[in-house]
Amino acid sequence: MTATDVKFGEYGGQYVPEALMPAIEELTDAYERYVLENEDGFMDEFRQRLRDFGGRPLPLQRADHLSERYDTEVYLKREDLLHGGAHKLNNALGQVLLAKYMGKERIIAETGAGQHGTATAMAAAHLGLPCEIYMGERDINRQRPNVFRMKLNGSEVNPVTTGRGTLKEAISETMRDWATNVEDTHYVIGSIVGPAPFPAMVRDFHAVISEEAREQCKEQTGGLPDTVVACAGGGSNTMGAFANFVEDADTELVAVEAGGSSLDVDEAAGVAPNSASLSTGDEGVLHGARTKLLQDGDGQILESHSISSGLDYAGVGPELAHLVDEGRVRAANVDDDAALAAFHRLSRLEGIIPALETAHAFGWMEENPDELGDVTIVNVSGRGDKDLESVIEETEKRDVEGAVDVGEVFR
Amino acid sequence: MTATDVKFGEYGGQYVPEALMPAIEELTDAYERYVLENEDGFMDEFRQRLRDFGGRPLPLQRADHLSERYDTEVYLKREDLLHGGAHKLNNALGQVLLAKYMGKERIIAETGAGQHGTATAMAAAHLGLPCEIYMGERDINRQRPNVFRMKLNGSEVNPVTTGRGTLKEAISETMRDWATNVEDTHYVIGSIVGPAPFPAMVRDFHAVISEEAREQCKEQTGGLPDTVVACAGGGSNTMGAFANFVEDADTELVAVEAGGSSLDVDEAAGVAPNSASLSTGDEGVLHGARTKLLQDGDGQILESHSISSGLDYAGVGPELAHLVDEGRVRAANVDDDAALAAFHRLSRLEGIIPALETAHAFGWMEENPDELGDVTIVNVSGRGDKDLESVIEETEKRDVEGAVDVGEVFR
Amino acid sequence: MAENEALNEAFAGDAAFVPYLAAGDPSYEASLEYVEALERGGADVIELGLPFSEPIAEGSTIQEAVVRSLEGGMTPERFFEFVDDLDVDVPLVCMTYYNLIYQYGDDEGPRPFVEKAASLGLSGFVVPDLPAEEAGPLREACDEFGLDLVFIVAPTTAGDRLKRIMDQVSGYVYVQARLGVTGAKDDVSDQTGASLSRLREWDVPKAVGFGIKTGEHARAVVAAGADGVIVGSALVDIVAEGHEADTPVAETAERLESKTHELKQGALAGAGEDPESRGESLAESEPT
Amino acid sequence: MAENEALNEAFAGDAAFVPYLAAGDPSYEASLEYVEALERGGADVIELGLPFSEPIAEGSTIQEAVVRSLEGGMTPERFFEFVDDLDVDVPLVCMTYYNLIYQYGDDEGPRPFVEKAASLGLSGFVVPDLPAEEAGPLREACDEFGLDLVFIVAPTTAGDRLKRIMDQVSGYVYVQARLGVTGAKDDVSDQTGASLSRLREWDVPKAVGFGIKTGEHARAVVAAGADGVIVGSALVDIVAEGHEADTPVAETAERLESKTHELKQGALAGAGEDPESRGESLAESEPT
Ligand SMILES: Cc1ncc(COP(=O)(O)O)c(C=O)c1O
Ligand SMILES: Cc1ncc(COP(=O)(O)O)c(C=O)c1O
Repeated sequence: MTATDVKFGEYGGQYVPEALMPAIEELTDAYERYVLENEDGFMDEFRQRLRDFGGRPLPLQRADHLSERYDTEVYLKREDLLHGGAHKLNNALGQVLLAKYMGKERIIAETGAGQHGTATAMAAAHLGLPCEIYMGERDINRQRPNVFRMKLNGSEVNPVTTGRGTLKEAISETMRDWATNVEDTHYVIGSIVGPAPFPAMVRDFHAVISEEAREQCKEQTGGLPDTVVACAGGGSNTMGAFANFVEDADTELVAVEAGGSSLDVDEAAGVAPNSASLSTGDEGVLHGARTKLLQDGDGQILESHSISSGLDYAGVGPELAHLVDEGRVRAANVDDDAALAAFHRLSRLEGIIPALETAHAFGWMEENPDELGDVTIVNVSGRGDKDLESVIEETEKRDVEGAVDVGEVFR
Repeated sequence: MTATDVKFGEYGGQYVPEALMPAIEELTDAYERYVLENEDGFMDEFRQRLRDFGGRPLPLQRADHLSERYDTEVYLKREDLLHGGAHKLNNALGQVLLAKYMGKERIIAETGAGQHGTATAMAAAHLGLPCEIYMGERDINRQRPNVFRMKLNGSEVNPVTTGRGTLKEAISETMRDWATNVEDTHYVIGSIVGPAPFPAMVRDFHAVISEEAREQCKEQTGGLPDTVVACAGGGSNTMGAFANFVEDADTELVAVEAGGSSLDVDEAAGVAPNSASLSTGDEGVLHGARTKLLQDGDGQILESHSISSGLDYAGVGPELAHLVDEGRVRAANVDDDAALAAFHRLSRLEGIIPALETAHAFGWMEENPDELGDVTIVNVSGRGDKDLESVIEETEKRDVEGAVDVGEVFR
Repeated sequence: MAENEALNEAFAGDAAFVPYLAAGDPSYEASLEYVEALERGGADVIELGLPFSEPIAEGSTIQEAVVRSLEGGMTPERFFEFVDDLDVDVPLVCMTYYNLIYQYGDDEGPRPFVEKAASLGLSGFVVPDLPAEEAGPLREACDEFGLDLVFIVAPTTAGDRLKRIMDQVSGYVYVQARLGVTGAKDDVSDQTGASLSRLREWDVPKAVGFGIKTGEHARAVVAAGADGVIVGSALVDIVAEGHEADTPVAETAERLESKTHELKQGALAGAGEDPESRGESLAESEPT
Repeated sequence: MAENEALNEAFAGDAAFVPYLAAGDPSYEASLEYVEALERGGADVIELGLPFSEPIAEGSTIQEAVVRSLEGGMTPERFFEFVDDLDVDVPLVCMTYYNLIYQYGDDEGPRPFVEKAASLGLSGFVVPDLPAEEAGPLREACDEFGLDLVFIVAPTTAGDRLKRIMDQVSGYVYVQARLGVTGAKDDVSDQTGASLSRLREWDVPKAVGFGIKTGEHARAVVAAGADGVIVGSALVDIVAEGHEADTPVAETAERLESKTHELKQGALAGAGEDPESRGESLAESEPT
């Protein structure tokens, strides 16, 4: 691997229109200077803003009731407490600050569930840069509160009407804006995906998660964890939670994808009713990188599905795909039902309402209690406030073990 | 003042039914032993859980854009980053833990906006105690997301149908439950109100706010703040933010109440279209304490009003009433319109969407820029996610300076 | 401590019956009729509620009475007119919350209210949100004007607290039969006997209230050692039913009178029983 | 680097015209007619789009063409059939995204796709998401089968990047007239002249595309020094209008033919102008 991690084994690379390549070279240069070499004290300022604006460091909390349930030590890395309610701000703040150092005058970003969009809008307001967020029209209508938040923070929200109107289309549309306005605009990509140097850079901004967790674990338990579990959509919270443990050979790293309603693919309809690219996808090229994808035999990208919009993406970060191929990371998946049950379980047992994305990690623990080592860290990538309405709706459709009837109090 | 602060000047006391007095004596004893004397390491455990579960310490952040706007140093105490989204958990966690130390088996609480209810439900789940929350039927229907959160955390939510169905009625109803089940139940009151020892105890649990802020301010600015501003409903975030500055004679303390739509009272209708008990109320006895109240000439309690349900209460903490009488705390108020404009302003300028309650503190700054000293601390008591729907609704009704048209993106 | 003769005398008989109604429920005029009906039914003392907007010690029955009365325009001034207009001979005790007493007469504390009450011949007060700790100023004013201050003793009251209340109470002690708020129940609390036995030494009459609903309850309570029985919600229920069904006032008054009669007779029956066996008698009465 | 004779020859004339259509838009049969109409109108080379589900370099006009084509059942296999069924003599360049090339033939990389394309007589490729950095394997396969690999030079391309592209490009260089995505515009970008002058030394024909819509645009671009003009969206618009209005295929084909003719004539007109004065000529043409 080079310092800038252009490729991860076979994966990664820079599959973008020529118009963007100069910007990507400029970004690579800025990444190497500011992020890797802390030029002009960039990383110091980043860390300070993460602390003062974001609220870091965040606790590694022992989960008393889960520990009892699984008869092991379960610790929660509380990214849900980061400003904005998810790990997303680590990256958004890093990139917006970098854009400022680079002299860019405008920020754009895509968003699916709206978590990355809200994080970027917050960071842009904090740093005083104008910001436009592309969001599929369908997602806009599914995630109203996050749309309000972005607008309240002064960002424009641009509806994307092509395709099914979800994350995949929003990324494509943001790339088009970038190709048009590349000279003064920085594209803040929302996960460890896209062309190099994005996957490495986004990972580096999120690596603070495992940097803190590793120290905290040593302090609180006297050693390293046996298992680290994180959900994986694009994989940014995942790589953030894994990065500083990759060299710790005895720590198992588990990336839990969305199994959706089924792992089977309906090629005729162009639909994969899941988002399990690591577990079931094939190598291909999408949105600037070679990685594992949900695609049909021709290479057309499938519509993915997950109960959690933040995992609902047909690709995954190239580095994660590589680490899975290498056997360093274990790819797992958990279906919609199990994630929903885990959402209810954590809320009830621990007083923490997780994001539906995060709930997948807890669903995996519930299904694999015997696979847990003596000390397990789960990355609580976000809080579930954004998911309340859909959880209620989805819970009513199902018979979810241990779910409360949340609606009964209304008359 | 005695160690347990039963009275604050003329204010305070214990105006409760005899059935509760033994519980109040028991609580006073527990407060003195566990909280004041750290018996059995209670305070150590409390502080540790506040850190691991709650996410403390929380930052004191320099607000770059507000500092520029008011040409002074503005710092934000970020209670919005506490688990649950408001300062409320400091108190809820303290009281639920105390109930556990006292051997109580059941938790009850009232809630208005639902912030104290969600904080209590979280703390109860975290500590494994069953919990019931009383909430006015009208508030239940205005604050659906918070109702869901409480239920997801495993609490019962009991609708209160008497009166106007808001906070005042919910407190009365919780007192009734307590009077019925006082032997095994602890009532977690939600602000620095109620009979002694509640006002002092709740203040002590929240005092961590100013304990941190005072140290942080010295570290970051080299001295103490000239001004500390906090909104005041019951006044718990207020006293939490002031407590450690009360002895610092050069630090001005400003408690900003809800001016609502007007400071005039409609006695015939029994309505005060504001919640400014400190500024406009008279001494009286309500919910266990003598304090400043919104009441008619006969002593009947008026229906208060504020755009923010968390400030919408006809009383205020007795200690705060006393400190205002003594001239140590300055009582101010800001109306609905100014609070709404401040909500939009902070969101846009700083990337922090405040609770509508908190927005009142920022509204005061905007209206009194010349009253700010060189260093001002504002207590950001909570985040505004819970307020999105009502902000949109209220913004549409008005011509709010600098407000974005949040609805325009939906088709 | 100054005492009011009237209350002492009212408890001089075998077993006193003390009904409660909220003044002005559901209207000023009807309420006058209703209170007068209580006397005809055999009331020895009448507790007259002056409604407060936040009645934290009341169950839903009395809360609703409070709302009806306030909506009917009841105020402290009207309450005093009401007392003046009432044509009853038994002693009246004003039951209200402290803020109304405190606010009366320009924030001068409780004195003006007590003075006014005394001038109208009221005999005393029950103030559910005023424990002994906070009662000093009101107690003083009562002493000054010769009124009684009734305190509640709860099932949880014990040790020092009992002593503190004993030192201040006058007229009668209100023995709260069960934990909780006011409201008619279908049984008599088995805490009653124990509550009463703690007070055996007290030289003030003991009236038991909270949850009592029938003549049989009243009998059991007196048989358990009470000097009197206090009933509120069971009577307020009759007012509420009459109001909702638009029953003529006279008819509702009639029902109140006969209910009062039933309860008074129950109390008297209890008083006729052998005091030695009172404990068992209470046990037998529940659950009915 | 192996070159394909056909493309070289196509650019041998005064000014080449290179239209683009998405194969299969809006149906297989109609699309065959449309592409053949381009040749009749005077096309020198035809860029034939093989639609990919995520066309990140396209504006809305071509995105919609891609959707129509995919919904009509277009696949890489069908695309090759389409090429086989086409009755045109001018060279064809396949324009598509890299994942389709990569996936063809069981993940063996680009070779099987290039082999197949070569067997059907295709002349080369334009792959908008494949910059020079990632083009190695495709370049190799093209060399092996004697096909051209066209690269895009953007207005932002400069310095080392120009050299890197120059080293790999064959057939012609696609000079992107403006930043952004494909789509017809109402003016000609004033970046065009500057873009072209950077490439003066290159020994490969320079075809300008992105936003060109009228014969007048085409004239201005050639006058500014281009060897050819590429037009996509303006033609796709005609297909879309025909589709929406349910116009008979022959009529739409007629319109395509005459639009092609207009554009080709414009290009030729530009080629007739004094190369010395080309800069001003471009300036004059905008804003139209
Ligand atoms: C809370 C939360 N967790 C996880 C994810 C998935 O993203 P990633 O896999 O990049 O961490 C998202 C995306 O929106 C999210 O909001
Ligand atoms: C965010 C926030 N701030 C302030 C308040 C007002 O309460 P207090 O005055 O007790 O701090 C509330 C009450 O719900 C609240 O939610």
